[in-house]
Amino acid sequence: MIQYFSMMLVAAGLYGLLSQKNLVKLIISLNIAEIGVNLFIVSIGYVEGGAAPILSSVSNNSSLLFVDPLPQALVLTSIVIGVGVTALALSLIVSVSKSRGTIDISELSSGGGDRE
Amino acid sequence: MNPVWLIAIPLALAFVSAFWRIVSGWALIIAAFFNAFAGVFGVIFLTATSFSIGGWKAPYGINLLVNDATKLLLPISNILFLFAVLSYLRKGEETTKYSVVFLVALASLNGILLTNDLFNLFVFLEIAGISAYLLASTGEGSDSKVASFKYLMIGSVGSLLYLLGVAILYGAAGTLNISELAARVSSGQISGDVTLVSSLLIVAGLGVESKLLPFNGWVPDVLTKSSRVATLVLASVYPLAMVYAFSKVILAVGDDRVLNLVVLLGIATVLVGEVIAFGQKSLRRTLAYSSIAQSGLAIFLVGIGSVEAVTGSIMLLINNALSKFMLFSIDDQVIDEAGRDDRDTLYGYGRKSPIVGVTFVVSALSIAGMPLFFGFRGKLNAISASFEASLAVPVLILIAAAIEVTYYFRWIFTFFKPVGTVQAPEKRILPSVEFLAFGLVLSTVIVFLGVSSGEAFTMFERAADSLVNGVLAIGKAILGGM
Amino acid sequence: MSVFSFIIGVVMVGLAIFAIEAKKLLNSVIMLSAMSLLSVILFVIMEAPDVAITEASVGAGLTTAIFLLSLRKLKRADVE
Amino acid sequence: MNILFVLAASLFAAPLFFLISKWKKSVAYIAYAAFQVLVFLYVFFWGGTGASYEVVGITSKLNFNFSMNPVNWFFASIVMLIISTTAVFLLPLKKSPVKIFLLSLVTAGVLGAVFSADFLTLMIFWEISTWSSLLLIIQDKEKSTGEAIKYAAIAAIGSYSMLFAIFYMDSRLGTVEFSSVALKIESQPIGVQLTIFIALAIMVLAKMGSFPLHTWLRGSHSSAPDEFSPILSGGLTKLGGFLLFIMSIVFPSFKVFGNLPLLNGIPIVNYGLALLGGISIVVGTVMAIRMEDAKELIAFSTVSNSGYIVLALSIGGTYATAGGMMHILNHAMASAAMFMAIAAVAYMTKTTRMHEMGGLIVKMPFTFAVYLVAIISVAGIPPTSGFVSKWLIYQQLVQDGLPFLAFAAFFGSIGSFMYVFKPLAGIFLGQLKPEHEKVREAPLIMLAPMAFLTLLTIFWGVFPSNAIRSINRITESIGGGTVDVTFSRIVALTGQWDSVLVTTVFVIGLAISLLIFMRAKKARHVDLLDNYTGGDFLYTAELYHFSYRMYRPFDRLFEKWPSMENWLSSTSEKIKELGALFRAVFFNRNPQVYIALTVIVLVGAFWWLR
Amino acid sequence: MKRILSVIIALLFFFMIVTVLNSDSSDSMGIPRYGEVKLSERVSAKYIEKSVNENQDEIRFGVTADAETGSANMVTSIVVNYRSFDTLGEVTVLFISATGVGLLLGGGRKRIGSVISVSPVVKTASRVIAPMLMVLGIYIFVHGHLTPGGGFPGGAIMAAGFLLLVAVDDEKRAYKGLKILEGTMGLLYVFIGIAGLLISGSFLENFLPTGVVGELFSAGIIPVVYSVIGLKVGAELSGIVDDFISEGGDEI
Repeated sequence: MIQYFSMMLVAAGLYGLLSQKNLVKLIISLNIAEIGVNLFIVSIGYVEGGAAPILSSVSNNSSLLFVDPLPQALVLTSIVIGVGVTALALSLIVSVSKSRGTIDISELSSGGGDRE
Repeated sequence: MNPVWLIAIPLALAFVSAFWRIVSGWALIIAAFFNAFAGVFGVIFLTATSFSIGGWKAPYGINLLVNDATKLLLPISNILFLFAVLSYLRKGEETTKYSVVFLVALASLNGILLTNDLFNLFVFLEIAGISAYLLASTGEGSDSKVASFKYLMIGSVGSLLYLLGVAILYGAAGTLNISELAARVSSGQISGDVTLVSSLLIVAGLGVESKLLPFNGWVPDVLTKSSRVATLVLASVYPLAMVYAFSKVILAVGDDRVLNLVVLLGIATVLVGEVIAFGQKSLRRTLAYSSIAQSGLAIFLVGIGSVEAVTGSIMLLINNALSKFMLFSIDDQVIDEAGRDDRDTLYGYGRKSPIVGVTFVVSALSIAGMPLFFGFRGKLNAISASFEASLAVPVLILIAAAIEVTYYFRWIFTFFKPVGTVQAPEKRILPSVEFLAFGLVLSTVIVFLGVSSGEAFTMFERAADSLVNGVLAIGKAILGGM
Repeated sequence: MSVFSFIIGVVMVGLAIFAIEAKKLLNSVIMLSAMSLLSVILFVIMEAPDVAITEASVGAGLTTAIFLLSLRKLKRADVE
Repeated sequence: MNILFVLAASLFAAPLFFLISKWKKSVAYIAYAAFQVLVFLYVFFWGGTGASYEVVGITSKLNFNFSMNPVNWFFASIVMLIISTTAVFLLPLKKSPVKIFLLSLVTAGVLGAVFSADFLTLMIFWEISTWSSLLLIIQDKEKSTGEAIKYAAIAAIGSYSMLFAIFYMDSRLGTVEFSSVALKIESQPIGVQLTIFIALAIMVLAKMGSFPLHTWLRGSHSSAPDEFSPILSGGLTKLGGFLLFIMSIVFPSFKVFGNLPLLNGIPIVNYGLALLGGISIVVGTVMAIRMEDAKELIAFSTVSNSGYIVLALSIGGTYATAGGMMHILNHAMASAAMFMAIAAVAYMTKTTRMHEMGGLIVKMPFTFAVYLVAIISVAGIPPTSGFVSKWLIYQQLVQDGLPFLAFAAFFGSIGSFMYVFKPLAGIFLGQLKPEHEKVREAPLIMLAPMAFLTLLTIFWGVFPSNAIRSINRITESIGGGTVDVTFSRIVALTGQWDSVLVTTVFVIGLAISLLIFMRAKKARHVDLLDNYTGGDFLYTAELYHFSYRMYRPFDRLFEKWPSMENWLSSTSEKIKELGALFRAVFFNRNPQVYIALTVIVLVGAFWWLR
Repeated sequence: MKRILSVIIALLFFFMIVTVLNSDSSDSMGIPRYGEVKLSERVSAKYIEKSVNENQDEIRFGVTADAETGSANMVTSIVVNYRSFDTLGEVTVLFISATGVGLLLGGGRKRIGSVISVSPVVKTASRVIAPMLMVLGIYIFVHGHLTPGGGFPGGAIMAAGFLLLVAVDDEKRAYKGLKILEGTMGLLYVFIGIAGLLISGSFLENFLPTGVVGELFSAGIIPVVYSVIGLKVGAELSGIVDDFISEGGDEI
């Protein structure tokens, strides 16, 4: 069920990407979709009744039932990558807004862009 | 020599030059030279195929794969990168500023060519992508920023889709090693929907970088608006790595039904690219669209998927890298000289500067696929392989080729239009030294590969074979071992 | 537990829509950070403490901060 | 020493000559001419040994195949004859290293093409000669690029349709060699045969400059360097004849297309091709009549003569085949001679516009004689070889009873009288322009090759049996019928032709008329621009030149005709519009559009493939 | 119109993905129903048992010695050891994007003042809290192989401390040392990898004794690498924050 919600989040992010005009909104939508994907990745590693993949004094031996640690490792990576991309995108937006005076995608596209 | 050096050295130097700005230019040169030499002498003679990272055996740890294709592409891409770097430092524009980006891009490109792990490929794609966004934003004026932002948008969406595809594939198959996945997919133990959806998502994700049609809207702006040295890298070295990654992954884990889609999209890419390029008035824009068409040509062959087809694909890929490098640096020369590169500016340029003219003719004829040049061999392979698909495929490809020949010849004629007696033989323009060197080397290579006999081409076939069958064989071995 | 995560999921989707449709950028940024905090709870439910902590600090914390800072920069360039 | 060696030599000669001419132009040019003559001699005397050679490595499974059969020998001799004579002819003209490099490449390409034994080899070497000739065309003249691009486009159309045919053959028959294709093609379904035939036919039409694809000839000739036009018209276009002849061997029409509907006993495919030939005869003639530039005029005469060749070789049959082959020979020599004459005149007077010249007969009598014989041969008047070929073609046409084609053929020869007379009158007859008072006869080195070609033309006009015997040898070697000839006469169904007899009559008549001309009283000599009596000023001098718009009334008949010239440009416009559309869709300035496209394609592909 | 289209497209995408969920069946491998993963079919089984290279009988917390990676936190063992190469790339991504932010925002000279005026109480409080946050971050990544967390959260928390400082103090700027720290840490990571290559034959190999699972000084290079990552990430994120709060400088 969490998988369905995560997919809904991805769809919502996609909707934002397609419908919004404001560049910051686009990045926000991208982040929403990212959260959805991360949730999905973790969810495919979840085992019913499995413990968190950490040996501790509580769950102290490896023959116990654990959830799949690999997706969590992947998600760690993808979260950090997401932050990096977001920061880069925001700084791009800032420098664009300085030179163009707008952050509306349609205005930006009409100016400059792919012209003969 | 362990190929991981090709990734480690540029990374280390990048970290150094991050805080030590003075040396960064030198760091870039050192790394480029090291990779060029190591790529040639260190990799070609390797006998081992798989190099584990962290000492964990194949399907569990990440491992680097060195097959015949890698042995072919690593030297070429690294040498081209070295050339680009040299002409970049010659330009001297904010030399130290972007060398970090170049270093990281170099490392990531080698990683893409080497890695044999889907998620690791994702990480390297992200690195390459972000450095590409930065390189794209280096042009003067705000247009390049806007172009780079568009690139970032579509690029992030693509990598998101790719990540989703990888996750789905892992959820089903429980592994990330490309070879093992290939074995599992080919053995048909994974349900059809999963392979279909995951390979669709992966096609979309990789298609963005390798300029496949609906995913490549960023290309023209980036290739025309960004600074010229960035364009050299983005137009010659990047496609090499990206299309290679595309073909490797799709041939390995791609669903057969998706291969049809790849053929379709590839041909659409070729047609659209050539038709648009036909109408362009500025040289650089023509080249941008033509490089779209070229990667489409290389990709639809991957979709056909036979060894012959992939051979043609690899040959066209390499030919495109070499020729586009020359063409774009010629465009640099022209812009340095005349300030603009539209047709009226270029009339008779080839007569003013014969060396530029000759290199232009060689590379343009090679891209257009005329005999005595390398591109012709690739095109022959491509067409003869394309008959394995439906009969419409070669027809469309040949129509596109006819259009391509026409507009390339129009540019050649533009270069050599007799400027008449009015401004008759005026001063000769001498191109820059490094251009002379690169132009000489590259056109010699193109002509040599064009006239050399069939034996020289077994290496391309071996590379293709290692892509079509080799990866899968390793995976079968792994599955057997488990 | 599943009811709990169901509610959280519904709320998250609602927040996502709101974040996308909000008129003021500031609101949508806040919605985004609220979303990622909720996702932290889901991560905890799915026995992924590492991811939860990382998401909480990096995703919810720093991303929001960067968004807010850049909004401030944009305000100074008085677009938005 | 076999053909491979010659090929390799001529390939490596190109850069060699280039380097030499960097050092000393004249040396390189003399070396070039000597090399061409040597190659011609080799080809002519040793080219017929039925040997064949194979060189590995076009692609993994296709190799180069060369053979030295009579067919190869025939065409190679013709082409090399033209090239070598031209090579001598161009010695006095303007020299440049690039030109000589490209000229040598053209030779190499043509040699490889005419000695090839499979379609791929033919196509590859043909392409080499094509792109080097493309680069040659733009060397000299100002206007060139816009015109040459047509050549590029049409050449691309032709060669890629041929490439398609080749690999279609390869995928269906597993071979591209002439001989084995000829064996395997008959067992193929009709669709395959038709596809291959038509694709190859497109190549032929494109490269011979015949009807639908003839538009490039005018521009390329008018803009090509004067010394290259003979090679282009007499040499390169004849390669199309070679391919057409090969096709008539490989597709023995009546066996392959026999079960298709027949029109007057000819399979509809061949009839259609012949029809195109007929149309291009008419079109070429009509357009040639309307030209004001000598080179463009001859270019269109090439169109109409290519029409003859296409017509003859595609209806097949003993006489037509022989006539077609003979016509290839004649037209190669005649058009080369004409272009050389025009080039000589242009070399002396620096112009090719007819109405800027006149009365040059008194200054350049030898050039005049060469041109006269050439046009007589093109018009097909005895005692030149041009008559014989046309006569043979008529024989076949009459025998098969093909009314329209026969009409076209006759129309062509009548019209050729009109258009070839125009330059004759305009350039050589009439009165000398004052600015041409100092013009002298062309140098000997230019006259010699022209004279050689002229003598050959007359020789084969008087003794056609000599040429026809060698053609018979070819047709025998491929198992076709032969035209029976004696020393002096050709025997056909509807009669026979005794060339020697006719020639003697002809000579006698000529002598008589010469006698009368001598006795007649001389005409009074008036200055061309003597407008004293008119009492007005000359603003447009060319209007006062009697050869300007000579056939204006005839012209008016055809003004309304649709011109194929616009066809290409309109196509390119359409392509550009399509490109703009594509750009608006796929490379829209708004990234959201292609993000949307991405997802749509994904989803659509999913529901499609699922 | 645009919105409706977008909704339709998004929904179609949603349905496309949903078709593959719960596609696991007896005859073909698909995505298992939520929570019903059979780990035995996945590579992670070996990660949990720490028996990738040689089979290990079950790992006991605080007892087993010299197991592979020797890290009690399996995620950490994957992130920093089994798939450490990914993490190197990840660090590089953050590094290159930090550099990019610096390039794009021009590494501004002058500082943007905070809009709201902060009461001295808050200032002093945050001056006290910030160092504690730093210490907390350090604690988190040092214990990365035992407890949840690790380099990235740790670094992020340190950056949060820095953020707190700059938020309350208009004059506060990142120290020049940050860049050097960032670079050297990255360099150190690569060197650890090369050391692994030189000492035990493959890049990033764990060449230190792994000790007893669950003790602080165990798991070989994992704590080292994680603290390197933590410092690096902290420096980078602080650098990004600093770039965002500064302005001016040369536009590119």
